[in-house]
Amino acid sequence: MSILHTVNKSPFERNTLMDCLARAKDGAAVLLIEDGVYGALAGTQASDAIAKRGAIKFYALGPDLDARGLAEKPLIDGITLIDYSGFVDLAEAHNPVQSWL
Amino acid sequence: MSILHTVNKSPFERNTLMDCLARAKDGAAVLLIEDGVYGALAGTQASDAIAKRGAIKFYALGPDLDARGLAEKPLIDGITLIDYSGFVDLAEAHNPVQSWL
Amino acid sequence: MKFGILVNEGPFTHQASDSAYHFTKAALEKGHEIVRVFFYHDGVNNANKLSEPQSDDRNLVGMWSALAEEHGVELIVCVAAALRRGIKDELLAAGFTISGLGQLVEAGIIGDRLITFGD
Amino acid sequence: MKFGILVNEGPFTHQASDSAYHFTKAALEKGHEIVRVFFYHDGVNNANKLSEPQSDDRNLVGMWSALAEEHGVELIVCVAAALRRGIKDELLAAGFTISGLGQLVEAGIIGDRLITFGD
Amino acid sequence: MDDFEDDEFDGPVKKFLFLNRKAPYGTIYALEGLEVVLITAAFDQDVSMVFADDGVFQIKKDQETSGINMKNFSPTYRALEGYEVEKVYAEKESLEARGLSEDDLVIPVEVLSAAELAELMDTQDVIVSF
Amino acid sequence: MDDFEDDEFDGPVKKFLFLNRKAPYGTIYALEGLEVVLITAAFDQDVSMVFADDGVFQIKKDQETSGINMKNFSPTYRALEGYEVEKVYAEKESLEARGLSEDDLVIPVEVLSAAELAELMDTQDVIVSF
Repeated sequence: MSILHTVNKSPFERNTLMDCLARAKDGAAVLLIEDGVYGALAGTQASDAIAKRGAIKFYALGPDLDARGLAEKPLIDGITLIDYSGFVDLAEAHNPVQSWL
Repeated sequence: MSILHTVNKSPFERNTLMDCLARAKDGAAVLLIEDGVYGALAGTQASDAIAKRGAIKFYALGPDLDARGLAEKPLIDGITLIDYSGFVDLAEAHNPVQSWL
Repeated sequence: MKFGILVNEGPFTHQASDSAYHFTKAALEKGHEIVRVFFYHDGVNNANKLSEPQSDDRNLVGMWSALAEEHGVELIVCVAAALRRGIKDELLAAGFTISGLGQLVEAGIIGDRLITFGD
Repeated sequence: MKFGILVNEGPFTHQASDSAYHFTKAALEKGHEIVRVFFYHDGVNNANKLSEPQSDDRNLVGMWSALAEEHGVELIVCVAAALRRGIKDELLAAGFTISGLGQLVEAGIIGDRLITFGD
Repeated sequence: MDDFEDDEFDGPVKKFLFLNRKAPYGTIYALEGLEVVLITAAFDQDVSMVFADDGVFQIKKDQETSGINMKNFSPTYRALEGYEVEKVYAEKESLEARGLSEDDLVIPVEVLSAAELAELMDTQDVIVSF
Repeated sequence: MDDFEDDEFDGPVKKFLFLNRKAPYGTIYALEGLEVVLITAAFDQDVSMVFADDGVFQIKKDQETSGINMKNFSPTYRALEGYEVEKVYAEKESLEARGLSEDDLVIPVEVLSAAELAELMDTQDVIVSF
């Protein structure tokens, strides 16, 4: 069973997303939550980190994107939006779960 | 009177030091405290940010360096070590004081 | 499936407690079991019954208490972290219990997953 | 010179309160005046008199109280931030007073410098 | 905001700059910082407000917080004008790095460069950064 | 640590990995995280401890904390062996980025690469990151 990584920090403020991606294996899942969802935006200085990692499945928490006014902004291709129920499903489908705090 | 900037975050964890340096004018003072003192180390991936900014005066808080076991490690050239009393003097000699949190 | 939840930050300052709450509630609604919610570091401040948010804001302490009441979720506050921060029995909101760090380890052993929410 | 001090984090979790304390003490020892220490955000937790650190650890709440006692330093806790986090009059350690945000602004106006310690 | 009357204070006027660098909701700093700005304005001080780094996200349009059960406080930025806070800036480099333009923002701002921000900071009496 | 007797627990053994990513003293996570590791070892679990990112600074030699009036807890890492925590790693890339070598460390560690850390994480039942 592959790992679920969660990232809750803005890639513009901290190196957390890069720290995660440096240790995420192909086949793993990365879920962006809280301020981590800024990493899902297309066309930013931070977009390449995710856009260039094809073999990882990326998710972002919709309620956190909506709260931040990002519902209508284009996201990086291939990111799947989920809600808290989907977060639970992801945590069920993966093990262990590593939170990059 | 020029600004005193304080930076209390590790440059390996956050972009705070870079955020500060992008808005620090020549002639300003930058004081590294708490985990910010890691930015004072020579020979790291983060050293260039400070080493290449000649027209700013850099300080680091000695008690914070000592606590982290860095008393004997080489620092970037031109960084002045001070204690809390020296911090007060710096705050007296500069205005305003901007804490990059 | 059995989930253990670790909450490392207090209410309001960081979103961690909110996210943990929403995850826990969603897991319960899907029929999963919550082995335990363990409050560590500043997370112990979630148990402070004196917390009084503005009327148009969410009340996280009360939300956790309600989850304990309605679903029997165990809310454990780490004794060492709590003592340091001044969270004692007389401050505990309904449903919270102070206990040792062993309860966190046990949640990791018994649970199928341990999920951390923090800063 | 007159310094105002702003403390934005609680004791222990971040070094902010320690750094603010050492700065304040050093300023007093050099003969400067501390207009006021204002506790905002999680900084309000510095006023919790129930805080009981381990015996070999520093006691930040007590250290601030002692500074108020020995040097007459005014320790003001923001009422809105404190209510939200459950810091009320009955929890206040010696020397701390709950008041409004205007006290922070006034410290900025009256003081020659306002220095912030936070996360 | 409620515990202060506009005409109570009769002291000097200082230049206060509030430098907002944090994203909203992930932490409370943006919300509690905004309260300080409004109070300072009520003290008739010379207030400037700058959104830079992740702080520019505070004034992103279309915030819809019902899914996370938190209060959407972005409309409060519109109250700045009523408090006579008229010097409101966003930093160009911060907006660009995050793929944002002025059209994305919930209030009108003056866009300034990092170099201009550095100059502005240099002219202040007090800077408070959240 | 004190409220638990070694022989109380008779359940299953799981693989716990503790990933230490924060510098000491600036925040309390390193100190309070170490207590979790020791307790987990007392539960006879299969414990691995990794220092990566700024976590490698936790085990820097020569910590002298009297100037900041905090307790130097770095000697406690030497107690890991007594708790039979024998799988202690530091990440090569994290050490190098910070100009550190094994000689800088207060305890012996096995140095592993980021790729090896990724493999190690993949074999665990529980990961807790401080």
